[in-house]
Amino acid sequence: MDTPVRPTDAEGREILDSVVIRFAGDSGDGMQLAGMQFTEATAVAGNDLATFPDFPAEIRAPAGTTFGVSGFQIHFASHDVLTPGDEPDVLVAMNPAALKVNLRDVPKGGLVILNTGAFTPGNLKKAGYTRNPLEDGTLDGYRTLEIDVSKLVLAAVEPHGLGTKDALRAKNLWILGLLYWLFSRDRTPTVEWLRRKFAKRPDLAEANIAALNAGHVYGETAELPTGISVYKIPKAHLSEGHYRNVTGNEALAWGLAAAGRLAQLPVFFGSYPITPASSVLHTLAGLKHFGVTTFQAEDEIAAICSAIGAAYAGVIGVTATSGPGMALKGEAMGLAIMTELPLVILDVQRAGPSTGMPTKTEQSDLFQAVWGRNGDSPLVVLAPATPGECFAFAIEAVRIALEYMTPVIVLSDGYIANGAEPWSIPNFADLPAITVKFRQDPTGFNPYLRDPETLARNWAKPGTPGLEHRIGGLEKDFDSGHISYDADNHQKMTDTRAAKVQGVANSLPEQTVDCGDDHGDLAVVGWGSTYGSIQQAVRRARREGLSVSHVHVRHMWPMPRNLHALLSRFERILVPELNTGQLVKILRAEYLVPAQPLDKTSGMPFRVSEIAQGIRDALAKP
Amino acid sequence: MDTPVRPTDAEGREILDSVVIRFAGDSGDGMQLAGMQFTEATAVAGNDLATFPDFPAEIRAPAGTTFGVSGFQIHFASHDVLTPGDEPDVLVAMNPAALKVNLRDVPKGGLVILNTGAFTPGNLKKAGYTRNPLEDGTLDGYRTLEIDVSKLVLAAVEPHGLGTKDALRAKNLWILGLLYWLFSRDRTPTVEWLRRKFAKRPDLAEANIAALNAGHVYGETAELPTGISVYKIPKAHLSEGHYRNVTGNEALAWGLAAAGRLAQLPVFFGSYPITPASSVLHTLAGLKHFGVTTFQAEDEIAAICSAIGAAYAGVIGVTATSGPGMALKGEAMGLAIMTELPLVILDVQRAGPSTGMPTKTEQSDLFQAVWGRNGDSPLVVLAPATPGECFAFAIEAVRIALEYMTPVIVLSDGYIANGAEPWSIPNFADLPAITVKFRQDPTGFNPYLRDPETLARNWAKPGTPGLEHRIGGLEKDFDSGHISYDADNHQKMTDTRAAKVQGVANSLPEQTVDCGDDHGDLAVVGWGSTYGSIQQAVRRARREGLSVSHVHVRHMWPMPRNLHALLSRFERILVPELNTGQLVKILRAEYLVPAQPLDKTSGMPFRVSEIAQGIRDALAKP
Amino acid sequence: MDTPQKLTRKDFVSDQEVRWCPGCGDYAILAAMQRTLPELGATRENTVFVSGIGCSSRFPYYMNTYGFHTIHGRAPAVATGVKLANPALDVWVVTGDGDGLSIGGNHLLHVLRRNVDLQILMFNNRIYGLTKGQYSPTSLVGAKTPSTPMGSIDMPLNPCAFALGANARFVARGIDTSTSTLGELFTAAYRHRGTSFVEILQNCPVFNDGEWEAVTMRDVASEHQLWVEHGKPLLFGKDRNRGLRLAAGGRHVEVVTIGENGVTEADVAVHDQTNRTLGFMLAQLALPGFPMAFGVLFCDPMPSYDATVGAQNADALTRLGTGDIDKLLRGGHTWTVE
Amino acid sequence: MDTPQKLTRKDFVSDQEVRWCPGCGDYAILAAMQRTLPELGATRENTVFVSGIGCSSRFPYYMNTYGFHTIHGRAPAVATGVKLANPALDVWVVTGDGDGLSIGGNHLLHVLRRNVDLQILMFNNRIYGLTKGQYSPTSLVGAKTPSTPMGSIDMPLNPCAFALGANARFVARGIDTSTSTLGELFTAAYRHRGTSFVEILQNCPVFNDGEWEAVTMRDVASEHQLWVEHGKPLLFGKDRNRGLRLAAGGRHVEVVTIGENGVTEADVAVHDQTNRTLGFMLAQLALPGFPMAFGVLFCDPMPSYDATVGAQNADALTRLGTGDIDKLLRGGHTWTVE
Ligand SMILES: Cc1ncc(C[n+]2csc(CCOP(=O)(O)OP(=O)(O)O)c2C)c(N)n1
Ligand SMILES: Cc1ncc(C[n+]2csc(CCOP(=O)(O)OP(=O)(O)O)c2C)c(N)n1
Ligand code: SF4
Ligand code: SF4
Ligand SMILES: [Mg+2]
Ligand SMILES: [Mg+2]
Repeated sequence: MDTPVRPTDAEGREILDSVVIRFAGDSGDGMQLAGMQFTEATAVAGNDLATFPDFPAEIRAPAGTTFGVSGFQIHFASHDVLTPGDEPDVLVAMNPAALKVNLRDVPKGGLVILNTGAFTPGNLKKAGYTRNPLEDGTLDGYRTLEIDVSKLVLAAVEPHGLGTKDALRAKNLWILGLLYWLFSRDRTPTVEWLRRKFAKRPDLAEANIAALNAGHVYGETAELPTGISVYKIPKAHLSEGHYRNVTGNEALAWGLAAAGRLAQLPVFFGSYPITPASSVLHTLAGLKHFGVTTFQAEDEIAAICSAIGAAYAGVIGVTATSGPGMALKGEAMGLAIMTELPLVILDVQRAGPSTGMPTKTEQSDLFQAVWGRNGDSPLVVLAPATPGECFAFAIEAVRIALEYMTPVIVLSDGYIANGAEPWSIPNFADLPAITVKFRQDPTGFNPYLRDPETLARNWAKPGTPGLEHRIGGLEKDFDSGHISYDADNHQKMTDTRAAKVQGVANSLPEQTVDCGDDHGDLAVVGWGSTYGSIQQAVRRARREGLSVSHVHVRHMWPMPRNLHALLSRFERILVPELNTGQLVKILRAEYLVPAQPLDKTSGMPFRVSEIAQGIRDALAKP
Repeated sequence: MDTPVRPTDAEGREILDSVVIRFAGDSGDGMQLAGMQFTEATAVAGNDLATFPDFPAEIRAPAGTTFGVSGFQIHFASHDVLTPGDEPDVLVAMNPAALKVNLRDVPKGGLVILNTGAFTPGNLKKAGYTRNPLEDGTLDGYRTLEIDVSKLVLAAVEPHGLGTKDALRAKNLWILGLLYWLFSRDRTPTVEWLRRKFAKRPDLAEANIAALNAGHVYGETAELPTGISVYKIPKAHLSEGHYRNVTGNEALAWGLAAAGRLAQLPVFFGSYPITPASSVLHTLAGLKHFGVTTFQAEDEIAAICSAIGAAYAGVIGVTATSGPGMALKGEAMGLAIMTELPLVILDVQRAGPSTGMPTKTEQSDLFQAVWGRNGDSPLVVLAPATPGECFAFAIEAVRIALEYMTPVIVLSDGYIANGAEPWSIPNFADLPAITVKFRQDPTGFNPYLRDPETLARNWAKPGTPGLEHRIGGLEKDFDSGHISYDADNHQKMTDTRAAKVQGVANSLPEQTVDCGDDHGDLAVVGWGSTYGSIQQAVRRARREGLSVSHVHVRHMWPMPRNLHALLSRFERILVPELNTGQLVKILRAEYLVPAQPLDKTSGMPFRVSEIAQGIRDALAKP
Repeated sequence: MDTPQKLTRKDFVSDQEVRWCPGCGDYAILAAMQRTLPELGATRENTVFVSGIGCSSRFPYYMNTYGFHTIHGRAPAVATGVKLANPALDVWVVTGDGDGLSIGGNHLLHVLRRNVDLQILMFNNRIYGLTKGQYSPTSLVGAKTPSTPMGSIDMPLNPCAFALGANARFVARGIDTSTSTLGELFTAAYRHRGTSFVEILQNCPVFNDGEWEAVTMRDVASEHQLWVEHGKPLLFGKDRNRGLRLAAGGRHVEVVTIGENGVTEADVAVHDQTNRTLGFMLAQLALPGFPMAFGVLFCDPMPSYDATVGAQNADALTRLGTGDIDKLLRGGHTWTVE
Repeated sequence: MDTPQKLTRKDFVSDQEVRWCPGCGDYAILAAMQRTLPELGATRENTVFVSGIGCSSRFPYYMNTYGFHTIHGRAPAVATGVKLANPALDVWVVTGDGDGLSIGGNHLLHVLRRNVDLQILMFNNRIYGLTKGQYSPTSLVGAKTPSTPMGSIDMPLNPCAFALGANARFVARGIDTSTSTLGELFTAAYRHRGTSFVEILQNCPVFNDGEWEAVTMRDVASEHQLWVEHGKPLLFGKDRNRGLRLAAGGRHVEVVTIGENGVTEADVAVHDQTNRTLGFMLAQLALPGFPMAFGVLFCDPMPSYDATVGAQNADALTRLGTGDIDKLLRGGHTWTVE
């Protein structure tokens, strides 16, 4: 919420430009659900938005503890929204632990909505409060709405005859109702959704609707403290089109299904569940009628190996995982590289090393993706920048894999995977076709015959008469495809594998500048999920008159042909990354440009302010 | 053999400065054994030497085929020897396939010793000869010794009553006898060795000795063609000391045993066999009385995990493998990094990617070692340059692992692993002590308490009362060691892990210059097994008056503190590597120095001439 | 050995808040362990819990002993290293049906055949709890989960049958909430020198609630549970009058009722825990038609792997004397340059 | 289906020189396969051999069919992908005791329980051939190898018992040099829809020569080999007068001689290949004391995994119609900006 003195609309609602709300409560409080419903309602209301769900690693940690706090942040505005927001304007804290964990992020003057019913001595103690924050001045300087939601919910759903436990579960809907009122949102979609969801338990549906309505009515009727009114956020000027909200993992799954259709090939998806990649498997498991076969393997190695087997047999082989699983797949990636089979590997990165922080985000698998295998083992690496881009990049990955007969890694991360954004839905008819040529002709065939332009070997599908052949992980003769231990041949094959992957750059678009000029004092070079924060920080800096541009790399390996030339036109290069400096080293190694790192490894996305500060610091350096 | 006009000694033997001999024959012809015996005899004769065994990947490929050819090259001289030599002066070819594969490496004028008995039509065909090379001019320009060794051997061992098959097996000893005569070597050690080896089969021992002697006698009595005489290679001026031949894998194994003694801790070695690393396991399996426990695990992952478990329990945990196995161990390395346990990982590199060429050498796992894991997962990487250095580096790895509580990777390769060189045997009493401090005091204990200087966490051994604690792969609280998903804490821990590993550089020697000045026109920067070729090429270039120095990096990560400063004092930097350019990229990324690659990936070591050419090219560039 | 003061349950409770969902079967297993260890005379300092990844694998954090929460599926390998490095430790492995039988199946297989002296507890809830409910290798065909919306089609593994096929030398089965028998099984596992494998049926109220109800509910327990005891007839039922008879030729097993059709107790087979084939048959018994077998299905000790490693090392030491590095380096051909 | 001209052994011989050591047992297995495939009516183009790494795993290179020499231990996983991608292919897996039971044990376990329609041949030479002779998971205790100079101490796995514990639905055992029976086993494995597991005793003359001699030598064969056949009594011996009797209560098995001590053929147990417990018992029979069992120890078909996957996919297609990307993307809440 921007300024203290606010304009109002005809109905007396304060007009706001942009708002950040964070829902926070116990894992069992249904905050993700409330957040997601609020997101839908906000999208329908025509705002642009970005979201950031932040779960605990425990399935359902003991109630009331700080490590069990689950959060969902949404940023929505009448202009375009690039990040879920640095600081919440509104914090919903369903219990003391939620307050404890989140209050520090709320700027003074922010609105804190509290469920006082949960501020029991037991809960206060579990949250680590020695005194009651409602009483000890902790909340001084904030605007607060202290409501015994628990009590009000029980009263509201009483007529529906639910037990206390079930009744209390509706707290999130009560709060949602209140927020719908505060931010002028329509309840209808949520009401309909509840009816669908609880089709088999109409009593639950009605109880939840009652809670939703009760929250809304509370807003309408209760005397709200001064400084709190009903807000209106005008529609954003999104470009024309048909929109929906999409998360990165959904978009990846749909992109794969679309790629199968574009290539007119079945998709085989072998995967082993792992946070935050699992939902790609879940989504694809429901798309069997799109020619998608999903296979939950016994581990990550079997998953990638099954996908390699499927690729050998002539379909689109795909596997998906997160960091620890990627580490396990390295040897098998080498096999796909040596046998030059098309393969798509999705890595939804999480905070590491080792098991690390499974539900937190990071970009620390770039090195592993580009260089983390035995031997010289080049492959292609892509990185979509937003949830929506995941769709196009899944297709692009399949295209490259099939066109060049190579494994392709797509790097997403926990932030993109779970974060939602309005997405302009493409038309299938507008998507680029993918052409696949299976070898049919036995004359002169050997499996390592190459397309002279792409250097792709020809793909001969088992079942084709006359093309019987054997491939494997041993070095192959350039000319015959048989096993070869010849020295010159190994040199030639190593060079060929490298040249083939480098050659992919010929089919890539040139690197463009995402914001600003193609030369200047500073290029801020990002990749992946940091897009929004960098974009916003660069825009801000440019508004301040600084000569700064945003260059966002999406083709991580090989990199766009013109990237070196482009970067050379900047005095300085700053590379913000959610790791200890990986792209920055690749840029320095490849181009010998004096790129400087701006690193963050807290498991959280960049705040815009952090990048803004980095820009100022970079420009200030002598 | 150097010049056509040659000096002779008092006994009329031609005096040579240096000779390169290559033994080549079928896998079943015992060439490795002949080579090794010749090596021992040469060492005893006081020459410096280097060897290069080159096996086929097949266990025992069908007799007579080119892919079944096994080679062993030895370079020995009266001066110091750095490489096994670019080109053989003498080629022993036991069959047509051996000739076919190896003749191209022999310069005109070289001596080719042929077993004509094996030049049967069948063998010629298997070798791919359409005409008999003994007759068609193929050997024009070479000096040849054409001997029906098969027949002579049968005659020689006849009195010992062996079957033809067993008798023919002694061919290698017959040839050895001839070479002993040619190069004035003493037969006694080989005779003794045969008696020991065949202690239970005296008939075989005597038959082999008879063959050895027959070869020698043949030399003494037969009319050798002109241009072939008996040679004498004066003793080399090795520095004072007690010497032995040692291969890299032996030296690694012995170094680990010595490290255990120095640290006064048992050594636990968990490994899964893989070429060319297996012999480390084999050697250590015989060292149980050194407090070494070996464990052949079910796979590479179990191997490293068992070593991690052993390290947790308070002993020196070690694992060893080659590239494909390294790829599998990545996830578990992350666990050792996160739990900050001491661990030594030996990677005896081979030619990749994937299964690649298992018996060929390469240096293509550097990226994988430094950066090939999920998350930001720093560890220490070392690379001995010669077989002999493997001993000291095994000890150094253990020292760093224990002092810093970190995994340490030692990168060797197939060339170092199997190549032998005379090694000045150290005295145990002169080796550096390794101090280990186990935590004993329960007061104020938590597992992540750190030494303020090294940042090593304290090592608390199960079995110690009062230090019960839990560790694991999830992020840990900096202050308490408990699980933590806190954002600031993850940042701090990530930074701490990186700082700890970087801090290891404080305990490392500064980078020295291996040959030449500490400034100049060109620094040739190498690592690992390319040492000899680079050293010799640089010496040669310096003799030609070029301003070139050899800088050989042995601490790959972190790199020596002064490396950047040192490299900055050179105009140009050339980085010869047996890969597609890995150290060169790390140097560019770290120091932004314009290092240029000189790559080779043929599975074979560099020839001196290739590096010499690289030096000339680098200096010639504008 | 010194005799320290007697420990109690509380001594084995760590200071970490337990982070399982309310009602999770893991709580009962944890309680049984904390109660049993003092009874066994185990010490905190000599006890190590090693686990993989999963809800079940959080177990070590809650035990006030040494503990290592490793990576997914690898606990048996890590535990092997711990035990070989220090055989004096009591090493327990806690794993789940996913951790131990999916990604970790190979390590489990090999630790069982090697017979390293560990106690391995597999919490079998027939689901991947931690990753939110995908089916596991023990899930029954037809399981509808996020990854199998039309029902799973993989034939499940039977953990005890698998262990017996892997040449395990101690195989037992228990139930999360049967805490007293759980204590007895822990005790038997602890006493057995070698790898002791214990499958524990565990309820996951969040993702697979009631999976075991048909076996574990109090009202059906006596009819659906067959608790075996070495040397005792294989009897079950409220009145312990139902039993297993190995029919003609011994290849078929059938349920008989004593007193019906002339069946007497003599017809009922007697449990022989050293008979692997019998154990295999018992492991496979399933509803409907048969009760599920519990208790020690198989136990036939052999020297443990760690003991034999120790013996070989000691033997080498005796034969060769304490290794001398200088002698080692000077073995074989050496020469001196002066 | 068109009827192509009849293929012969030679059609299945590839142009690659065979690179095994002289005398290696793998040659005989290769010959048996090349002879059997044409008899089965298999075609070159629809046959795929998938292998891991090891001497045995070089097999595909020598077959003039499609072939994939993958990485160590992973052949079952790769083969699963091949079969699911194209169920019309005949997919064979060739693996060794190291490849399949050491590093690859987990994939073998899971492919067996899933019952993917593959034929898996495990060449068991009780040694790691390719890496020059270290002991393998099937090596007997005491094996002196480069990694176990004092003798190995790991209890071996029994591949067939393992497979039965893994819920395999077809388990058989053969001998490299018994090529005619090998052909029959290949045929039975090929005919069985689901995973067929065939252990083949194989001699490695270089690193483990004569390992199976006590069972396979011609002069002892009839006494030491028990060839089982469904529905036939378990008889062996030169005069086929020795048999297996399942002793009292069915839990013990003993060797009896017909005509001695009043034993008649009726006392001899009859092979029932659908009885998993019997198969398990047979798999464990070992010298001395018992003959080793060969032939189809167990076979009890169920719908194969690939068939069920296909059925589910087809079912989804019928219920939901061919997926439409535009509809998919427009499912759920959408809105239009103009
Ligand atoms: C290498 C790797 N792959 C996947 C995961 C994700 N993962 C964590 S636990 C788990 C399954 C756990 O199932 P189970 O062992 O049955 O434990 P439960 O939670 O049911 O107790 C999976 C797939 C991981 N942590 N690491
Ligand atoms: C990841 C990996 N680890 C180890 C090896 C080395 N290796 C190759 S084959 C083999 C064992 C083969 O044994 P087996 O499967 O019994 O085959 P055999 O040679 O006896 O036929 C090993 C350990 C490898 N190639 N890859
Ligand atoms: S998800 Fe299931 S197994 Fe995991 S803690 Fe919750 S109830 Fe227990
Ligand atoms: S090493 Fe043994 S198994 Fe391998 S090819 Fe030679 S004989 Fe056959
Ligand atoms: Mg489970
Ligand atoms: Mg083998």
